[in-house]
Amino acid sequence: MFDETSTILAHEDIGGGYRHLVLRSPQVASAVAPGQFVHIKVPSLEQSALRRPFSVFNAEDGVVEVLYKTVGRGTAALGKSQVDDKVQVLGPLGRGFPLACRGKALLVGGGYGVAPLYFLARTLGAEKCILFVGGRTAGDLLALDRFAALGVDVRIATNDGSRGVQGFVTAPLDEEVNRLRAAGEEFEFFTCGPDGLLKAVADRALALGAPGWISADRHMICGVGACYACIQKTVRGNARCCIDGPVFSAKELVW
Amino acid sequence: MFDETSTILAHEDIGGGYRHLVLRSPQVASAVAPGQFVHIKVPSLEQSALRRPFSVFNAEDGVVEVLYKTVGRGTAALGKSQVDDKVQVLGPLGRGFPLACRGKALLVGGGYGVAPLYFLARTLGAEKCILFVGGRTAGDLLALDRFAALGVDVRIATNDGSRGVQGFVTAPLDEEVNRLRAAGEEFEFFTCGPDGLLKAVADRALALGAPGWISADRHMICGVGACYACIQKTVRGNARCCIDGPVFSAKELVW
Amino acid sequence: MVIDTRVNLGGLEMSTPLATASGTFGYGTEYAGAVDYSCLGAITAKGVRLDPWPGNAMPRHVEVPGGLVNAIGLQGPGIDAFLAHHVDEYERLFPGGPKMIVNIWGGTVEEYAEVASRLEAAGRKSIAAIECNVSCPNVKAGGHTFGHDTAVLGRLVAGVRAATRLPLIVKLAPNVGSIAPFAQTCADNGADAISLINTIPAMAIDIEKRVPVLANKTGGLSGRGIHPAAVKLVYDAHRAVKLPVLAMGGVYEARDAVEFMLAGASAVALGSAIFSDPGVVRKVYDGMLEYCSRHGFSAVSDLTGALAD
Amino acid sequence: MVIDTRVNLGGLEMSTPLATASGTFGYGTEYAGAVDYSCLGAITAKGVRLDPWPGNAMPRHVEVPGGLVNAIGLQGPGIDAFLAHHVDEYERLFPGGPKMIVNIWGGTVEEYAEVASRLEAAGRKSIAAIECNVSCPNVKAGGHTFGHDTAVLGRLVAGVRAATRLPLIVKLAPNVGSIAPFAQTCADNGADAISLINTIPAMAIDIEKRVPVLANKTGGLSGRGIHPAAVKLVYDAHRAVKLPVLAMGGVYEARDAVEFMLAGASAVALGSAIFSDPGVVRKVYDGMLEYCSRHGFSAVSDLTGALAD
Ligand SMILES: Cc1cc2nc3c(=O)[nH]c(=O)nc-3n(C[C@H](O)[C@H](O)[C@H](O)COP(=O)(O)OP(=O)(O)OC[C@H]3O[C@@H](n4cnc5c(N)ncnc54)[C@H](O)[C@@H]3O)c2cc1C
Ligand SMILES: Cc1cc2nc3c(=O)[nH]c(=O)nc-3n(C[C@H](O)[C@H](O)[C@H](O)COP(=O)(O)OP(=O)(O)OC[C@H]3O[C@@H](n4cnc5c(N)ncnc54)[C@H](O)[C@@H]3O)c2cc1C
Ligand SMILES: Cc1cc2nc3c(=O)[nH]c(=O)nc-3n(C[C@H](O)[C@H](O)[C@H](O)COP(=O)(O)O)c2cc1C
Ligand SMILES: Cc1cc2nc3c(=O)[nH]c(=O)nc-3n(C[C@H](O)[C@H](O)[C@H](O)COP(=O)(O)O)c2cc1C
Ligand code: FES
Ligand code: FES
Repeated sequence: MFDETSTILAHEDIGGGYRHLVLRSPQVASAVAPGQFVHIKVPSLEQSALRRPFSVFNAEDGVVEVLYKTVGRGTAALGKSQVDDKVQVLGPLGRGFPLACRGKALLVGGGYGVAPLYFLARTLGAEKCILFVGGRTAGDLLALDRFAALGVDVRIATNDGSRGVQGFVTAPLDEEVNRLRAAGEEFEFFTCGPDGLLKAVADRALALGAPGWISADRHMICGVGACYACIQKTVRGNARCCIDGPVFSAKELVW
Repeated sequence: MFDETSTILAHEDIGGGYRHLVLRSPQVASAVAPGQFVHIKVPSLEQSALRRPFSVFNAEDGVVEVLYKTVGRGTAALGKSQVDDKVQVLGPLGRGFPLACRGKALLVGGGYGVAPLYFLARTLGAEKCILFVGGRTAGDLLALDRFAALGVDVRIATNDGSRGVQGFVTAPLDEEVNRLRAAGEEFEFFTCGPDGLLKAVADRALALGAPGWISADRHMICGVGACYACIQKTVRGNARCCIDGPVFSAKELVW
Repeated sequence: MVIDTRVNLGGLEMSTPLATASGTFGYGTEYAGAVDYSCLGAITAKGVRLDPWPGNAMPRHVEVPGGLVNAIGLQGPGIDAFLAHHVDEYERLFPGGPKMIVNIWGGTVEEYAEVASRLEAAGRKSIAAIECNVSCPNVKAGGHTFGHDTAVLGRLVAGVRAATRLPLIVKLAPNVGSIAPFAQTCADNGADAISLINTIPAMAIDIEKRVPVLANKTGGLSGRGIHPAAVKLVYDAHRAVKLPVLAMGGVYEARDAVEFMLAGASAVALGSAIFSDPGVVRKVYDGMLEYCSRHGFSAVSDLTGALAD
Repeated sequence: MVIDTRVNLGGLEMSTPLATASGTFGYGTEYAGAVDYSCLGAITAKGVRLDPWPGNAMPRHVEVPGGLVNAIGLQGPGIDAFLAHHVDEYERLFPGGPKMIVNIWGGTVEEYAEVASRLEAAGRKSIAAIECNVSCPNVKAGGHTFGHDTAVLGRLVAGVRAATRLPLIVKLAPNVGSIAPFAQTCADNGADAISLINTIPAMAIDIEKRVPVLANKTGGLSGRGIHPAAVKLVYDAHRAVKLPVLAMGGVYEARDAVEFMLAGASAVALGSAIFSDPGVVRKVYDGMLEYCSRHGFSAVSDLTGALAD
């Protein structure tokens, strides 16, 4: 774990209320694994403000990328930082996804939940992965170009049908699962996104007896396991999302 | 009194740690008199930060000017505001200088203390005024060009002799006082600056039986007379610098 | 939707739920021009006692992160000058203006009672309620001990109660283990309302000079940073007794005032925030109304204690 | 000038005057890599009790202006797992590292005493002192009442004192009318030091949902905004009793730590500031040394109570 003084290399509004933040953070970049996150001190917030946790979207060549949605005062303030500004980045933090997968890796993401899945796909290898991504409308779908460039097979569902099939992302997911089962192929689930989606994926993993890797968001104070603020209930009791997670096995989770 | 949303028209570093702030504040500008002050909400400080009081250096045509020295976190933060930024300006506040003067007006200033004296000179008429201004070194002398443009007779003293006579400003002041007394001319003192200077001028006013108008700085909370934080001892008891002053008669003050 | 903004604070009828906090708003006239008085249901005058009082030596305040620490020390002109000068001027400037709550203090129960009865006897139109300060941390001989001993507090409240029929609000100290017994004591002895919170005892040291910043050495913390502590005390008091609560402490935005109402306040006072921004009075008022319409409250008073569970 | 950074906190020899505050630094290992441990004279472990304790439901914290309100509720593994797992790991990662102060709590005097005697009996190298938490606002059955009644506090301190010879620090509640009687009770019953302050009871309400933000409804306020209140309590305690004080509450800069020392602290703990910036430990340490050299103090311990008058 490093608390690295990082420099903003790029910081762009990518539409839909999302921004793409690119940081020069060589220490964090070389140590981070898919599913891990960083805890960022937002420069313009007051000294006592807590840090904000974000999944690592990509890490390569000393550079860490984050995709984030502006939802409150911290992300709004972060959005005002500019190229060349310095940002304290604490990381890598948490337990990420397993980096081996038996059979197909079914990546299921919603919103900024696709961020860690991109880094995962790059690590597992595009050919092993299918990304299932959902959103209300086409504008909610993030980083499709990056997944495409990797060569990942992408299946899209939008509530309004503006892109991909109309409806929930579980529809194309279930279709693929049925296909794989019919073909006798193995698969694992990897998911990050809103709680409803996580639950839907976890239920399928349990029902099908397939491994399910669920990345959960919990409000955090320290991000390193020191404060016990970020509790996720598990079969073994109260776990800390920041250090025992954020990725949990579907079998461990208690909803 | 107005709490006017004002626009910064100019904001320049004028050397020696001083800045010249020019605000479009039509309401305050048209109501303010020399010796009064404004209470400024520094934009980049946190919401709960107190305002900072500054004398009005000049007010004309809807514009209020301030000369200020960077001494702490408020003035440092104010220094970062830029042209076109909005600033809340509460004013005009306090009791200023009397606007009539029997005989010569001897204006005695040090540091940013010359600020209200400029506005005063413009109002009394340059021909009635002599400005005595002191500082450690030439760089501490502010707004001499403005006084010159008004046509005010300026007498300078610096501790290091880098401009004007070497020594304290009381030397040229005493010289002029002696000349005026010898000539049987009347005069009044008007002063603003460090406490030592104020005291020196007040002592002379009392000793000579001449009116002395002393502008005192006291740390303030409200600036409007509501909180009783800014006490100046007077012969009538505890007075509020912000509303009973900042200008007091030398005869009232208890040091 | 037209929202009914009236609230009743233990017999004090306020046209809006907003007041100003004692000591932050002088005698009600000083902010004329900068504060929108039409948003105020009441103003609270600075602490008044029987005789003139010089207050503490300077410096009397220091800015700290999240607020300020003050030790003004209750400087005031005494009850006679207050009535003759300050109340006169207030009534002249704001003839139909917000009602005045007079904050009072003294060294003995008798002094408090005397001030209260003189206030009632004066029969002034603007004077509508008495706020009994039993909790100023800045005067050693003053109210401090009254606020930390329920027996002493009970005698004080009973004594003032006997001296006046004006609505009687008791302003309690925040630095107590539990507010309930103090609130109960107020109720038991005839108070009409309580107000919470006074400043929290605090201190700042000038590390370069190695002396306390304030001449009085210690003072009281007010402002933004104390708000969460104040909400807790208001919540506890509201659940402990039936008395209405006038809440104050770090209100800088409408949401802070709404929070106080939901925690159980019947009215909310603005204090230190006015120093930074006199416009806050209007902003908080507008924001509260906006909140009420958005959440379907047709009367601001319905917010009191309106937590969902 | 070489500055002697050692301080003695009631028998606990610390190599520097800085510690971490309980509950903000886990069991001492979690911040490895981000905090400079060489600047710390001690770390304080999260509250330990006899049996495992689940803590409160989520949410357990909320950010507020100037700090945060938490109601973690003292989740912990119980003394056995603490010794077997957490102390082991700490000693493995930091064999010669800062000494460990173990913060303890319980529901009864007997429970506190049992934890204390088990800690001593364990004979672990790192465990150098016990901090008795009598003031956590988040556990109803827990220490809360101990901290607000001198008679009960006295029995608790005496009970724990009888159970251990380790330096015994008692962590007092900030929300009291006067700290002196509580500090005196600690002294009278054999405590070696006191620590001040625990969090201030506080609350935040989600006005959109109209529910308390925290599952526990109320919590404790920590962080920048509480510092001036903490300085006052440390100052009062230092003047009231001879016991050394471990000061904490809103230290974010070296000047805050120096202020605590001048007010009378023998050592200073960093808490919430570490959450925002783990580098604060190094910055505060460096700044304290810089202050000492600039002001001619050859030992940091000379700062304790060194006000000019
Ligand atoms: C492990 C992890 C990974 C995350 N990855 C991403 C990501 O890649 N992209 C992204 O856009 N967001 C991500 N989030 C959510 C992100 O942390 C929040 O959106 C952000 O903290 C909101 O801050 P704010 O000040 O704008 O919101 P506010 O609501 O003003 O924040 C108030 C407080 O709540 C916390 N908070 C608010 N929403 C969340 C949330 N959903 N999760 C955790 N804490 C929250 C804040 O950190 C802050 O302490 C992640 C969260 C976690 C726990
Ligand atoms: C009536 C009046 C007129 C003034 N006119 C001018 C002027 O024309 N130009 C100018 O440069 N300065 C003037 N000052 C002083 C100016 O207000 C302070 O320099 C300024 O407030 C310092 O703020 P800071 O945050 O930078 O300093 P800090 O020391 O960080 O401020 C801390 C606190 O102390 C107060 N404070 C610090 N120094 C002073 C001071 N000398 N007087 C009053 N309060 C102080 C601040 O307002 C703030 O509340 C005037 C002061 C008064 C009372
Ligand atoms: C400068 C100042 C003076 C005060 N004087 C009094 C007073 O005379 N009587 C009183 O009961 N409270 C007094 N108070 C306390 C306030 O009325 C209020 O309870 C406290 O400041 C908390 O509210 P706030 O955080 O909104 O300022 C004073 C507060 C300040 C800041
Ligand atoms: C998340 C959190 C958990 C805490 N847990 C404990 C605890 O277990 N035992 C205890 O005595 N104090 C606990 N405290 C109080 C701190 O030790 C400290 O007294 C308080 O936070 C004030 O210091 P600060 O403002 O520097 O954080 C906790 C504080 C926080 C913020
Ligand atoms: S955020 Fe502190 S333990 Fe997870
Ligand atoms: S600053 Fe408030 S009375 Fe002068």
